[in-house]
Amino acid sequence: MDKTIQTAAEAVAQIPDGATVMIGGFGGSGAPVELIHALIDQGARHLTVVNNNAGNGHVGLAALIEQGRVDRLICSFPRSADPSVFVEAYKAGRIALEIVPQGTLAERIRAGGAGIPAFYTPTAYGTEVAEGKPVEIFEGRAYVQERWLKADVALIKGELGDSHGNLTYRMAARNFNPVMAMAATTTIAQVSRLVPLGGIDPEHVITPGIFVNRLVEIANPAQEEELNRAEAVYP
Amino acid sequence: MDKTIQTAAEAVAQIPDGATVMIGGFGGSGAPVELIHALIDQGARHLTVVNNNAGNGHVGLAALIEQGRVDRLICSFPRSADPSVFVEAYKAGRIALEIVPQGTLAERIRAGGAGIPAFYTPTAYGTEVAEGKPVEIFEGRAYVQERWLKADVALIKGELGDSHGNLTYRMAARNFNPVMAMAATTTIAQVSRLVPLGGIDPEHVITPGIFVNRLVEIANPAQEEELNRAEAVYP
Amino acid sequence: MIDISQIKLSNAQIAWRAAQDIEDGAYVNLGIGFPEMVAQFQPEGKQAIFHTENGVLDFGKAPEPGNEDWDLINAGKKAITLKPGTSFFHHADSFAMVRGGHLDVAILGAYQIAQNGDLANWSTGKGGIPAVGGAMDLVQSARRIAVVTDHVTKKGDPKLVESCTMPLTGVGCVTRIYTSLAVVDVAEGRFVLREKIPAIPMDDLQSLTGAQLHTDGAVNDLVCPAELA
Amino acid sequence: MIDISQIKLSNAQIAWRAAQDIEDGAYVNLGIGFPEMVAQFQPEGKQAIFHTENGVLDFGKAPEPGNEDWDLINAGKKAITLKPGTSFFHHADSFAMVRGGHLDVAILGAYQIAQNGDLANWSTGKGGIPAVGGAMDLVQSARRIAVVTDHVTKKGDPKLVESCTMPLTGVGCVTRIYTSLAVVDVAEGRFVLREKIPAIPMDDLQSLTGAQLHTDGAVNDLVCPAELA
Repeated sequence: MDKTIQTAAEAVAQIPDGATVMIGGFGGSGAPVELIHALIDQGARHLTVVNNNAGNGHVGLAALIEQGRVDRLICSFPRSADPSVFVEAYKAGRIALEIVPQGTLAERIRAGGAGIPAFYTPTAYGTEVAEGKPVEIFEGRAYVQERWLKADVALIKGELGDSHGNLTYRMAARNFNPVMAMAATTTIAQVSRLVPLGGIDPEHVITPGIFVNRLVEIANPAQEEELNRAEAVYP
Repeated sequence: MDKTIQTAAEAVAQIPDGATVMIGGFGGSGAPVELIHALIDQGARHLTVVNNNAGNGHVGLAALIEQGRVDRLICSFPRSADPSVFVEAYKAGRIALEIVPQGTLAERIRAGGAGIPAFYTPTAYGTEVAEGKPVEIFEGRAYVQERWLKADVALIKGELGDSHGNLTYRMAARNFNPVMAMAATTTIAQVSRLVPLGGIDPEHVITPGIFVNRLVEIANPAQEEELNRAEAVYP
Repeated sequence: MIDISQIKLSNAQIAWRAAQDIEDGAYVNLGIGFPEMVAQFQPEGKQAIFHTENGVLDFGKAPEPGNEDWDLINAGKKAITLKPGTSFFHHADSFAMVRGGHLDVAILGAYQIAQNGDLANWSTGKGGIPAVGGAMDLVQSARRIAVVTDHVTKKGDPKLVESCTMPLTGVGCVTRIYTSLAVVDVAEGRFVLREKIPAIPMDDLQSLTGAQLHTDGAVNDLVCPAELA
Repeated sequence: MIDISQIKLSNAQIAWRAAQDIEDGAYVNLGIGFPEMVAQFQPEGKQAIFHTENGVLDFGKAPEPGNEDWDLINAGKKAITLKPGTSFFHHADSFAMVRGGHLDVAILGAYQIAQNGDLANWSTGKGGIPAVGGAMDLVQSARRIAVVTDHVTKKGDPKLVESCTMPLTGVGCVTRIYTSLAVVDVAEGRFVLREKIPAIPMDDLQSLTGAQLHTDGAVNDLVCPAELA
């Protein structure tokens, strides 16, 4: 069994039009920039994207939106240093937006991966974000029922990876990546370094290979923050 | 801030009669034997214990039950190589038993730690274990509503620990320990080795210190399986 | 009626047959006891990755006696070993793998299996101390739920039945049954016979089965290595 | 009416005052922007441990410019640093800390706070693009929810109000408000004035507040280090 793929282009080749795609990262940290760019090259359209943010500058998720490929975005915080691509698309009505509180977003994704179709949270009770959602009282306190969130594909960024798909992450670049890996039918990881099987201590594996379908080594991956400081544009 | 305590006796001194106590471990692996024995010495009675099993032989949880200190046990699998202590107490009506499927038990504990008062699971739907529980249909499939499980105290066993309570575990001794650490008002950890703050790589911390209130070093901790092979009895 | 004690498959042969269906690269959970034996017969060239619900994925075989580390065990509390690719995780993550549908196959034992796929394998319902473990989680969530079992009870009663009389582990969950006499699928509320051992006449097999055995295409011979008998 | 622009506390002074209430050993989350400033004023001898919802606990100060590692950032996407005791975890675990009530204090900014503790701080409700981030999770779950804010808006309208007119972030959640003029608790549906700056007369403070200010015992002088002005 070897889940490694040679190129980012091959790794994303099967993603169809209309797919729901989770994309890891919090701002630029942990964003799988090379996989996103490969998806731009690949051409799939009418995507629903799940990400904490809405892209920054003109690379990564912002570039995918700029190319008109995202019909709908599910996120918690569509702001950044330069959110102009998303703002323009949103104001022109080219992209739909579902705002989800950040912890609820993370938990809905984990629930998708963990086979929990719904759960209750105190978050957003009494706010417009919870309008229309079932409310239940437990021990005198009101909670909102939230539903799981699953995806056809997750694009994630790891640090080390082995041929079975075991992964580690790098510092705060971990963020949404491990839970998204659980919640997608097909999880595609880019890793900074492929190591031989056994090259990751069993105690240090963060995402066990069962959650990963394909992985590709992208040595020295781009850091979105640095691309933006250099005013990079993709493609 | 220093959460370390000198002795197991001091670590468990405050546990009151009637407390709900989660005890980590799966069979003997990960069972905090020294903390349980300190709790036996300490004398608290009428405890509700949450553990995957029901003790084995005459040490650890079995010894706590044998001393008549556990009124109620919440577990998934009250069987072991030598379950005679539990079996006798149960048949004599001295201990109440709530059987919870193992995955539901783990998820209820996690929910307690994560502020999720209830969730839905396919597990046990249509079985007597789910009788009386709310059922809801999501996307055509029936799910059972399960409630969070919290405790006054969690007794857990780690491998390395630092003064802020950051913990690692040893192999399959991890099991229920990290989720129980999240779900108790007071989490008390025994660790095989205290290390200086910074002695655990931030990437390798399994239980961040926020979930741990007190920890005590027990070098060369007893392994329940070995105690039982030696036919040990406590006290 | 033929005396099945002379012709029925051994547990090792049943386990061998179940192992033949495990796909290359499959993630597999084996129940405590008899089902654990399946791991010994994974065919050459097809790699299965084993999950144990106490938090280990991709583990190795039992260690030599005397080399056990009791912090490295499976759900049956038997010692296992590390191998390249092993990972550890906590119980909630372990059952996220289960409940989230990430396992390809779970193989369990059974007291009774109903033709609609209901499984009873956790309690005889006759008193005693109930103990469910992870079975109720596994049977509702793995992609394929296979059972390995004798075809009949020790008393000779059918284990494949119209509807279970013992407490259920899960409803409509079993997809394939490997017995000491046959391989039977559960399909659309019916038992569909796929294979039977050549030595048993069809009528006898039916009379040892508590519900109608249907066929859907050929019934193949169930032939297992004789050295496992 | 007194001209408050001359007497009101600076943001640094408000942050300093909020920091004085953080207990030794407290786990603290600071909102993006102004609340982040609180970390600079933690009193000597009282150690606070900071949590950032993107998955870091017990982190250090900002690095020197040029030494940023953009994989090591806080929720405001600003670079932070490691220190002994730091740990990393994923987003679901991070919000398990939040939602599970493991944080002692969260300190946030506000557009409006109602006397019942309702908070509006995520959307002006005037169009524009909504962005809630982690605020709705934090305000329902940390043990204490403190707000740091100017006492009035830039236009001079009260921020402490009878009931919020802007979209809510959370209901009945705020426990203490540190403003540019006063320290106000929310207790049993009322604003209770604890401290005010000596320079403002009580009547003027009330007129700049959109709901009744109650007292419950002494109102202390709110005095902050002058060098932070």
